[in-house]
Amino acid sequence: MRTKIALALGGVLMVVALVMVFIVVPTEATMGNIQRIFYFHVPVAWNAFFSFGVTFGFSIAYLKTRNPKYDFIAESSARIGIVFTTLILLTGMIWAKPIWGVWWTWDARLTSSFVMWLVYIAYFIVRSFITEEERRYRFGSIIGILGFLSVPIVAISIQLAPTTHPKAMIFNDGLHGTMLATLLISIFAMFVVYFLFVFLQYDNCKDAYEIAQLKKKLLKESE
Amino acid sequence: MSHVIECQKISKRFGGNQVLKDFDLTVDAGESVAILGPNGTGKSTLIRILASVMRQSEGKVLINGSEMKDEAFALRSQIGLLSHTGYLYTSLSAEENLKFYAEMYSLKDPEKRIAELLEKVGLRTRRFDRVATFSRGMSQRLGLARALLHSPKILLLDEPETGLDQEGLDLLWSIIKTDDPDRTVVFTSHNFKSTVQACSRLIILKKGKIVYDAPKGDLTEDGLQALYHDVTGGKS
Amino acid sequence: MKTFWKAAFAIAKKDILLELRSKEIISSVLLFAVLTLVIFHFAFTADHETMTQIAPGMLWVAFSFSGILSLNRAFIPEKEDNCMEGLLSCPVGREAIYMGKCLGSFIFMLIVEAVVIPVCAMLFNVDVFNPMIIFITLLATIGFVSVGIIFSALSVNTRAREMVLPILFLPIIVPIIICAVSSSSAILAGGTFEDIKQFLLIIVAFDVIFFTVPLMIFKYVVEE
Amino acid sequence: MDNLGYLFAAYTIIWIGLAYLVWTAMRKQKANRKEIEILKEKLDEQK
Repeated sequence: MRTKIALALGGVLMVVALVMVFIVVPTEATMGNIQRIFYFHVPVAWNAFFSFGVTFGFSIAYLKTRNPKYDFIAESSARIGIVFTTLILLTGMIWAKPIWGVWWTWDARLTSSFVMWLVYIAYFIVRSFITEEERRYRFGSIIGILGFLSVPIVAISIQLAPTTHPKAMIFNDGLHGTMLATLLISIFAMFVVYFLFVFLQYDNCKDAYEIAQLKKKLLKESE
Repeated sequence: MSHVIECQKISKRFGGNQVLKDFDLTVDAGESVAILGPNGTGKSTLIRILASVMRQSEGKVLINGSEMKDEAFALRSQIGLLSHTGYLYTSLSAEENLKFYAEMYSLKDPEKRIAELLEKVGLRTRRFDRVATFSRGMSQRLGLARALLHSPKILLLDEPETGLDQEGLDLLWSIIKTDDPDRTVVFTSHNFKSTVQACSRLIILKKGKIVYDAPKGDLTEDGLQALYHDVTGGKS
Repeated sequence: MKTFWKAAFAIAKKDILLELRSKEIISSVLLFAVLTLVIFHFAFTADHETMTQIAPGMLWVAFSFSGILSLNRAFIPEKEDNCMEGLLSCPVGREAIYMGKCLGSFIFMLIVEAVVIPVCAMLFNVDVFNPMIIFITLLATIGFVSVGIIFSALSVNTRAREMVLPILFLPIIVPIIICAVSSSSAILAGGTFEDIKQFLLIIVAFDVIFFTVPLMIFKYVVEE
Repeated sequence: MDNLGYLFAAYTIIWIGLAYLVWTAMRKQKANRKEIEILKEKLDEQK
């Protein structure tokens, strides 16, 4: 039932955000229309970080309590986290093309997202290697914890590294009026989409777990 | 005086499947408890939980009255563990293995204890040979020496007979008996002959539950075989 | 506290003894590191000027990949002779096992670095063999090994374990590589301690975080 | 592609990406529910 509400709310908010971005908010002076990607690029980035933070928290909870439910949440949150990060990279590249004429710039923010993406791709690949459930949840949590701790340090060290492209992607946050409003609405829209997905994916994980149990029971019964 | 070993409502889940469910057990000093049962009923899991190598999902394990969780260090120096493998590094020599574990158990005078144990398990001549060159019987006896290194009050054995012939197994049991006759021993096994000789109390498990628990009395090997089959429905 | 260090040294000593006996890690890893330098030479037939610029990067590529080879072997003795349960049943904290393994691998990495840095200095006559760069390398190796050991313990229990360690380890070790390479380059270009202070700070922060956190969660990796 | 083209591309990617994500999750949920029903029936038959 809650997924229905979240679906509706998410849909409405997304539409409102789109209307705001395309029609209401004035085009930014220096970068022109392309700057409008900003209003989705930043929310997606923040939501990605938030979803990996949730994974971090519930990974610790799983290690402490060994309750599979916590790992379901951690995994579901990481799953949409990876999708958000992929969206950051894609939109980042699309934004870079017109401005710098290249698809990829080693801009500090983009590169940090890319490394974060690599960490969590490894999170899922290693999880897929482990067939035994309990161990998969436990090792997944270990990676979820250490992976998340690496994100800030990676961001800082990339910022400092002289080789990367100095120009900041987004102008400083001198936002005002409708620009700020649009940003906040789209952040909230993304937030709702995040919860919508985690609710759904959590059920999927729980059902998959139950299916595995039922199959085991069937096997035992038939022996 | 509290029991040497006490399990209160021990449960263990691996992901989905429940290996042990509300398992209770008390063992007193000097007892030699045999735990039999078909494969997969949680015998090895129980031994590992008692040795604190594995954590129980629920329930309490009390060794000499104190809980493993709080007193892990003190209790582990009371417990010796021997499994199918002897926990030995095959590319190290017998002496190097025992020296390493002596340091891990922070023994006061390791030299004397190692010499004494190697003598006892009949491996004095093979002291400097690599464990890789040992026969199955010899490495199992060395594993026993490792388990007895810190002269533990409790000895846990998990199917020690794996890979041993009957003669090797009898030798193993005679060493255990002579080393410290009133040490508490808890062991799992599939070998009825040595079980009957070695145990003072018999427990049979089925699907993680105790279905038989009584002193050995005058049970013979065949008696045990018959008892085992009708209690567990024939699967050994 | 004393038993912690006693056990850790005992494990490190055992690992070194095992390694001296089989010489698996040292011979192959050392050769691999030097081979990486040779490959770099053929890949970048560059003049001396650019060579000094890429020397730190080359060093750390050699250290990273040879480090992964060495760290992949860290828990093999426990896995193949299945002695891990033996260690877990000793009256020793799981943290001491982690510490012991870190010490062992740290020493192996030092041996590799002690050979590769002078060889690199000689082959490419780049002044990498100076105290400052050695200090940076040591500092970075601490973080490198601390992360490597916990992922090695994790990967040894998974399928395709040779693959698991690199894909987990390399993204997370990016800060160490960036800071170690940047500070080494700065030193090579005549910089002083002042210029590289900020990089060293990050390396130290990384070492602290990625030693204490794995130390605390190591028991969840090894205990069923 | 002029700027607007890029802008349009970026938004479609975000929209389609998230919509596809949610859609597959919901489809998976239905499939799981059905499979659980089937397994439960099989189990009951056997008892």
